[in-house]
Amino acid sequence: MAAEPAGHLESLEPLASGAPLLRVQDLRVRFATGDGLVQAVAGVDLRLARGETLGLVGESGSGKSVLSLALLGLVPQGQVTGQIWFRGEELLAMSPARLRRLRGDRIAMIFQDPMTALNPYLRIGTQITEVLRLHQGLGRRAARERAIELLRDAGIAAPERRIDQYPHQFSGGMRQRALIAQGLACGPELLIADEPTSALDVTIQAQILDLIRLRTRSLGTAVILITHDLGVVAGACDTLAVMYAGRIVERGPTGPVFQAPRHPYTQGLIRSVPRLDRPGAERLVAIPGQPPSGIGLPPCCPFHPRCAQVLPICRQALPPEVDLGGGHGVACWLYPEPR
Amino acid sequence: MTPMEALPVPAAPDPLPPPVSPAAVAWRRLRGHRMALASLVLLALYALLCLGAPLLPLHPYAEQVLAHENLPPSFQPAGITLLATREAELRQLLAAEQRPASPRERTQLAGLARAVASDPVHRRIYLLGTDALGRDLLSRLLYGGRISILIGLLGTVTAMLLGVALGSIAGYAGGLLDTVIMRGVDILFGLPYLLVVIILMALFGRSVFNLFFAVALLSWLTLCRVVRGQVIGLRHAEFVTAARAMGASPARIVFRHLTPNTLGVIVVFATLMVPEFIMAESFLSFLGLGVSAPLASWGSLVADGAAVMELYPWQLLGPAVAMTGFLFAMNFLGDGLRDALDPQSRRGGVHGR
Amino acid sequence: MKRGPKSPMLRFLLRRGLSLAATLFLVITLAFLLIRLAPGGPFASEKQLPPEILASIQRRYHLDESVPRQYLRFLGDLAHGDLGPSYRYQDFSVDELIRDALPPSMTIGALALLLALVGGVSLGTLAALRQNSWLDYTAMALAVVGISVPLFVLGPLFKLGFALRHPWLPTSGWIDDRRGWLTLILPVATLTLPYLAGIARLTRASVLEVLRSDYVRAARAKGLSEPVVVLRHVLRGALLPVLSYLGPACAGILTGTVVVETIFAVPGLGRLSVQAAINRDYTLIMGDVIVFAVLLVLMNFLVDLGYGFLDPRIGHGADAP
Amino acid sequence: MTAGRGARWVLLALLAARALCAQDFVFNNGPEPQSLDPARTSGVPETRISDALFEGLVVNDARTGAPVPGLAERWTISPDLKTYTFTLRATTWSDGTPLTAQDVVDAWLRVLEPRTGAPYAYLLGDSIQGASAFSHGRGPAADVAIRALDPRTFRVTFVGPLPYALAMLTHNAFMVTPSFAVRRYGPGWTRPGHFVGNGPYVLKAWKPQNKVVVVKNPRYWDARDIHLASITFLAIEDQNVAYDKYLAHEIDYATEDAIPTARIDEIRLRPDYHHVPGSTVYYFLFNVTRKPFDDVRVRKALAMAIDRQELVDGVLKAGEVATAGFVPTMGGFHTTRGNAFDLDQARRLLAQAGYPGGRGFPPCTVVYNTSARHRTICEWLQQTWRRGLGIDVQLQNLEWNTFLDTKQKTHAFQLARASWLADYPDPSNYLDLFRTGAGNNDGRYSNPAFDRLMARAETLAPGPVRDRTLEQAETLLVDQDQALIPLFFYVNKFLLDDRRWGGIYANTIDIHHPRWWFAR
Repeated sequence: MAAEPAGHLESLEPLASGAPLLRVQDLRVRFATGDGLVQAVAGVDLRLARGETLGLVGESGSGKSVLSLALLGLVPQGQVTGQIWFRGEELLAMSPARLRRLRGDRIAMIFQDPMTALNPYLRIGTQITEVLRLHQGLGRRAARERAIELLRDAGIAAPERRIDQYPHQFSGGMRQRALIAQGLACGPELLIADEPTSALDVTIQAQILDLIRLRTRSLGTAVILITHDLGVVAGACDTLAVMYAGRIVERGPTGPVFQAPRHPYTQGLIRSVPRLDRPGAERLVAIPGQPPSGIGLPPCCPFHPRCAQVLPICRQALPPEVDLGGGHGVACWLYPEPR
Repeated sequence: MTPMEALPVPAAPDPLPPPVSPAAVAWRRLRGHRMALASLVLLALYALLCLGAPLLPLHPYAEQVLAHENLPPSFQPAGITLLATREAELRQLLAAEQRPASPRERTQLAGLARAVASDPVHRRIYLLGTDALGRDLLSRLLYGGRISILIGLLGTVTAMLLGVALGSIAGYAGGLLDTVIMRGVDILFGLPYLLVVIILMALFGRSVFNLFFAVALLSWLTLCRVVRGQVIGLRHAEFVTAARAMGASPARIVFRHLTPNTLGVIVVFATLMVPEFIMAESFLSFLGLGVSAPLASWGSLVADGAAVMELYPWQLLGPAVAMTGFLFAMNFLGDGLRDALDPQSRRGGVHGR
Repeated sequence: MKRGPKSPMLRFLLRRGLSLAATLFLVITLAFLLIRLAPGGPFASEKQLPPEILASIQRRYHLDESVPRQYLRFLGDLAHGDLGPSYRYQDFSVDELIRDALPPSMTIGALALLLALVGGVSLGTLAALRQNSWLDYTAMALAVVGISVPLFVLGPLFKLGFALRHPWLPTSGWIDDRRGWLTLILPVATLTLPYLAGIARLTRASVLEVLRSDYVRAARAKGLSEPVVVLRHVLRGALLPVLSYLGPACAGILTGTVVVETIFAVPGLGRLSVQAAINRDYTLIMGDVIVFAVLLVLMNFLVDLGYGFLDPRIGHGADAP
Repeated sequence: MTAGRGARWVLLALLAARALCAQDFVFNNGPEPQSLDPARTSGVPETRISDALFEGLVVNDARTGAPVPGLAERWTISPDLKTYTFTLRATTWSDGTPLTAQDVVDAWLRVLEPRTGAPYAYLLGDSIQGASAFSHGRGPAADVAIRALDPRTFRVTFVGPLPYALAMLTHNAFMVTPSFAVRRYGPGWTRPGHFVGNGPYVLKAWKPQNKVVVVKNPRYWDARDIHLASITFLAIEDQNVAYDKYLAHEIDYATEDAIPTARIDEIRLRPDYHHVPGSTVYYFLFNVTRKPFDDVRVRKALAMAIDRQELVDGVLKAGEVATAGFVPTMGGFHTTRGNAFDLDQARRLLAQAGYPGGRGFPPCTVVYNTSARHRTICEWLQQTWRRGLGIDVQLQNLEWNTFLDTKQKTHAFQLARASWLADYPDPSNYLDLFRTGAGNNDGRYSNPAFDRLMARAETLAPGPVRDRTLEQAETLLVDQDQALIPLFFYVNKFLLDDRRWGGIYANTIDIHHPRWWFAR
C-alpha cells in the first residue's frame, strides 16, 4: 500500500505525528433487496491527512456516495462492516450520541443538490444557527451574528437580509453557498462534498469550487470531494481515488495519476475529458457498456466486461491493489504485484 | 422504501430513458410490493367468487327456509345443528323454570327429529350460517359482493370519466371555462353530502344503480381538482407545444396528450374510490336506503348483522370480514400502485411551487 | 389589483371572502331548488291532512306562492338573519333548533378531529420511524381496519364492549344526562378511529418520503439528535399532505356525526339534518345547508392558512419579491 | 356475562344511586315530538307528552283504556244520545288561573278554527253540530254547539248518536289548552317558562332531539295521587339504541320503539316483556285501478295464498295476531273471517284470471317504506307468492316521503304496505278509509253498495243493527272485493320491571296515561 503524502499544513490540534485524520479499512456496505444482497461498497481502504483534499471519482452507482454516507454513520438500513478511524477513534464502534457530536462539528457534509439539501420549510438562518447552537453552544443572538458572518464569507451579499429568507428565495448557486457556510460553520476537520457542483450552472461551478478551496484552506479542513468530473479533480485535489463497483481501482497524487493513468478504467475516464482546463459535464460515454449492478458480484475484476485489455485471469479473480510507488496504487491484473 | 431508492440519486443528469414502457416499469415495481401483490391476488379471488357465484353450488340467495332461521355457521347439515340448537334451548328453559319437559315439548322435539331425518331440506349445509329468514348467508354474501363491487365500479367509472374530462378541460382551457367548472366544483362541495344523497334517493331511489350513478355525478370533485392541477403543470410542457405546432386540435391535445400523462394519479385514485363507494352504499344501507330486497349488498348485510351482533354474531362477522378484506385489498393495492406509478412522488407534492 | 387594501394579507382575505360569499350564495340557491324537486312535502303524513287544513298550513308558511316568490322571500328573511320556523318542529324556529344542535356536533366533531390529528400524526410518525417493526405493522393493520370498518359497526361494538358487557360507560345520551361527560367518550372514540387511521397512514407515508429527502439527511449530517430532526425538519414538510386531508375529513366528519349521533342518541346537527331531509322540512334543510357550507368554507380557509403557515413557498403574496 | 368483580360493584352502586332518585321516571319516547300543542299534533310520542301536560274531559283508564272522568267530574247524556253535559272539577291551570267551562269552549274552537291548521279538526268538525261549517270558514263560531253554561258546566251537542263519543273525547284534539297563554305567547307558548297546562305534570325542560322533562303539577286537582316527581321523555328514534339503553338500566320503561324486531327472540323470553294484541291492523293495499289487480280473482288469489299463521309464528314472533279480516273485534262488532289461507283455491282463481301457474303474470311491484320489519315481511310475502302461485313480485323500498307521495298523490303503485290505527275505537273509523273519494282511499276502491252501507251506519244508534251493518260493509270490502290483504293485528308491547314500577298495563288501545304511573 502506498505511503500517504505528507500533510500540507500543521495540525490545529496535537495528533500523533504521521497518524492520518481519517483511516478506513476494508469498509463494506451491503443492502438487502428482493433480488439479493447488493454490495454498494465492497472493501475500501482510505487514508486522509489533515488539510488534504481527496478527489473521489467514479460513475453513478460506483458506491462513492454510499461511502461518504458511511463515513458519517448515516447509511440507511444497510450493513456496514470494516473500520473507520477518525482522529484515532473508531467511528463504527462509537455511541450514536458521540457520533452525533462529531457530525456537523468535526465532520461536515455538503450534498450534491442544493435544491433539496436545504429544508424548504425553514429559514436559511435557522438552518445555519442550529448547527452553531448545537455544537458551539452559542446563544440565539451570537449564533445569528456568526451565521451572518459565515454567509458573508461564503460570498452572499447582504447576508443580514438574506438570513431571514427561505431557500426558495435563493438561487441555486446561493443555496450551495449557504450550504457551504452551514457545512463550515463549526470549522470541521473533514468536509465531505458530494458532487457539490453537478447540479449547478457551468458558470457557477468554478466559483463554488473556488469557494470550497478557499474556505477549507483557510480553516485547514480536509476535504473528500466526490465527483464524476475529472476536470474538477484536476483543479482542486491533492490526491485522487477512482472507484468502480464499490472498490477503489486506482489512487495516487493527482498529477502523476493524470499524467500516467494505469488502470484501463482510469485511462478511459481521462480520455473522455477532452480538455482538462475546461470544466464540463462530460459523461463516460467513451467506455462501452454499463457498470455492474452490484448484485451478486462474481469473484473477478468487475470491469472486465468493458475492458479493452482484458486478460483471462480478469474473469477468474479479483485483482489486488499494487503499489506503484509515490503513493500511486492500482488494482488491475495488468500490473502484477512485484515479487 | 426499497434499497435501490436508498442509494443516492445519480448525480449525472442522465436523460437516457430505459427502453421499457412506463407501464412495464410500474408492473415490475408493483411486483416488488408484496402487500400490493397479495392484495391483487385477493381481489382476483373476490372477483372470481362473486362473478362465478351463479356457477357455484349455492342455495339461492333469496330462498327462505323459515325452520332454519338464525343457524350458526357449521360444516354439519342444518338439521343436526337445528336439532342441537332447539334441544339446548329447551334444556335452558327447563333449567330456568326448574321443571321436566312437558309431553308437548317432547313430541315437538321428536317431530323435529323425524323431520330432520326425512326432509332433504335439512341436509343443507350453511358454512356461514343463516339469517332471520333462514337464508344461506354464504350465498347472500357472494351475491351481495356482486352488488357492492358493481356499485363501487359503476360509481368509480362514472366519477372518473366526469372528473378526468372536466378536470382536463378546466386545466387546459383556463380562463372563464376553468372558473366556471371550478366554481361548480366548489358549489357541489358545499352541499351537504347526506342531504343531497337523500334527495337523490327520493328522485332516483327506484333502483340502487340509478342512485349510484347519481351519487357518482357528485363524486368526481376531488379527482377533477387533482387532474386539473396535473394538467396545468403539463400545459406548457414541450410536447404540448410540439403537438400544437403540428396543428393538433385542443380536444386532441387534451385527450391524447395531457390526460394519458395523468393516468398514474387517476389509477391510484380509482383504487381508493371503489372502497369509498362501497362505504357510501353501506352507509345508505344503515339508513335503510340501500338495495331493494331481497337483494343484498355487503353494506346491507353488515347493517343487518350489526343490529343483532350480540345474539347472532356470525350475521355480522361474515359480511364484515368479507367487506373489510375487500377494502383492505383495495387500499393496499392503491398504496402499491402509488409507489409503482409515482416513484418521485416527492417532486410532485400536494401543491405546486 | 393596483390600489387595494395595503396589507397583502388583508387583500387576500378580502378576495377569498368575496369568492366564498359568491359560492355560498350559489350553494344556497341550488339547495333551495333541489329540495323542492324531491317528492313529498313537509306536511305529508300517513293520515293525510284534509285539503282545507293543508291549504291553511301552506298559506301560513307561504308555500302556496310560486317557487321564485318563495325564493325571494327566503332571501329577504335570510338578509335579516331570519331562517324562519321549522315546518316539522313547529314550536321552534330553525335558528333555535340549530343553536341547540350545533354544540353537541361541534364538540364531538372537534374532539374527534383533534384526537385523530394528534393520535394519527404520532402513530404515523412512530410507524415511519420504526419502519417494518412490529409497531409499524400493528399500527398500519389497525389503521386499515379503522378505515374499512363502517362507523355503524364500530359504534355498536364499542357500546357492547364498554357499556353493555361492562357498565363502565353509558350506552348513549348527552352530557346533560346523569352520567355527564362520560357520555362523550364512546361517540368521540367511534368517530375518531377512522380519521385517526386515515391520518396515521397519510403521516406514515409522507414522513417516510421526507425521511428520504436530502435535507433530512443533511440535518442528520449536522449532528442533530433524532427528536430534533423529526420535530423540526421532518414533521413540518410531512404535515402538508395531512393538512390537505383535513378539508375532506371535516366534511366526512360532518357526515359521520349522523351515524354516531344516531347510535349514541346525541342531540346533534347530523341527526337533525337527516330528519329534516326525510321530513322535507324545507326551512330546516336550508338552515343545515347554510351551516354546513359555512363550516366547510371556514375549515378550508383554515387549511389554507395552515398551508401558508407551514410552507413558506405558499405565501399570500406576503413574500418579498 | 363476563363482568368482573369490580364491574359488578359499579353496577350495584349505580343501581343504588338509581334507587335514591327512583321518583324520576325515564323512558324512550320515540322521535322528537313535532309540537307540544295538542291541537297541532297527533302522533304517539306527542300524545304521551300531551297526556302528561293536559287533561281533557275524560281520560283513558290504565288497564282497560276505557274513558273515565278526567277534567269532568261527571256527565249526563240526553235521551237522543246527542247532547252531553259535563260538570267540571273546580281546578286551576298550572299558573293558578281558574279553569272554567269557557276555557273548554275556547280550546275546542281553537282547534276548529281554520287558521290553527289542526290536523284533527275534522274529528270535531264531523261530530259536533255546526262545527263543520265553522271549520271551513262558512259559519260563525256561535253556531258551534258547544256552550259554557256556567263556569263548571260544559255542554256539547253531536251531529248524531255517536256510539264512540266518549272514547273520541280522550283524543288530543279534545284536550283543553290555555287560550290565554296561546294569545299571549303565540307559537312559543309550549316552551318552558311560558308553558301553562292543566295536566298532572308541568313542563320543566325541552331540549330538541334530546328530551322533554315534566315535573309533578302541584295544582293538579288530584295531585295527591301523582306519585312520580318527574318524567323524562327521551327522543330516540333508533330501536336498538333505546333497547340497549333499557338493558343498561338507563331507562325504566321501553316502549315499542325500544323493541327491535331482529332481537325479538331474546326479548320475548324476558320476564319484563308485556304484550297484548292491539287494534292496529297491518295490511297490503291494492291499487284496484291498476293491472293486474283490477281483477278481483287475482286479488283474492294473492290473499288466499298467504299462510298468515306462518308469518306470525315464524317471522314476527312477538305475539301478533293473524287476521284475514280488517277491522278488529270491538264491542258488538266482530271481525270478518275473510278469505283465509287456501292455496288450491288461490291457484284456481289465478288460473281463472288467465295466469295458470303464474304464467303470463304481468310485472308487479310491491312498495314499502324503509324499515327492516317491513322489508322482512315483504321478503316473506315475495317468497310465499313465488312458491305458492309461481308469481314473482318485485320489492321496492321507498324513503318515507317518497312512499307517501307514491301512495297518496300519484297512486303510482300496484300493491303497497299500509297499516291503520283508529283515532277512536269504532269500526267506522277503519271502514271510512275505503269510501269512494275519501281522502285516505289510496287504493281507489269504489263500491256503491259499500258506500250505501257506510252512509246508513252513520245514522244508526249504537247497537246490534249498526254493528251488523258495519260487518256487512267489511265483508263486502274484504271477503267479496278483497280491496286489501289484511295480515295481522299488531301486538302492543313494552318492557317494564313490574317490581319497581306500576300503572302501565298492556291494553288494546296502547295508551298509557302518565297520570296512573307510580313507583313501587
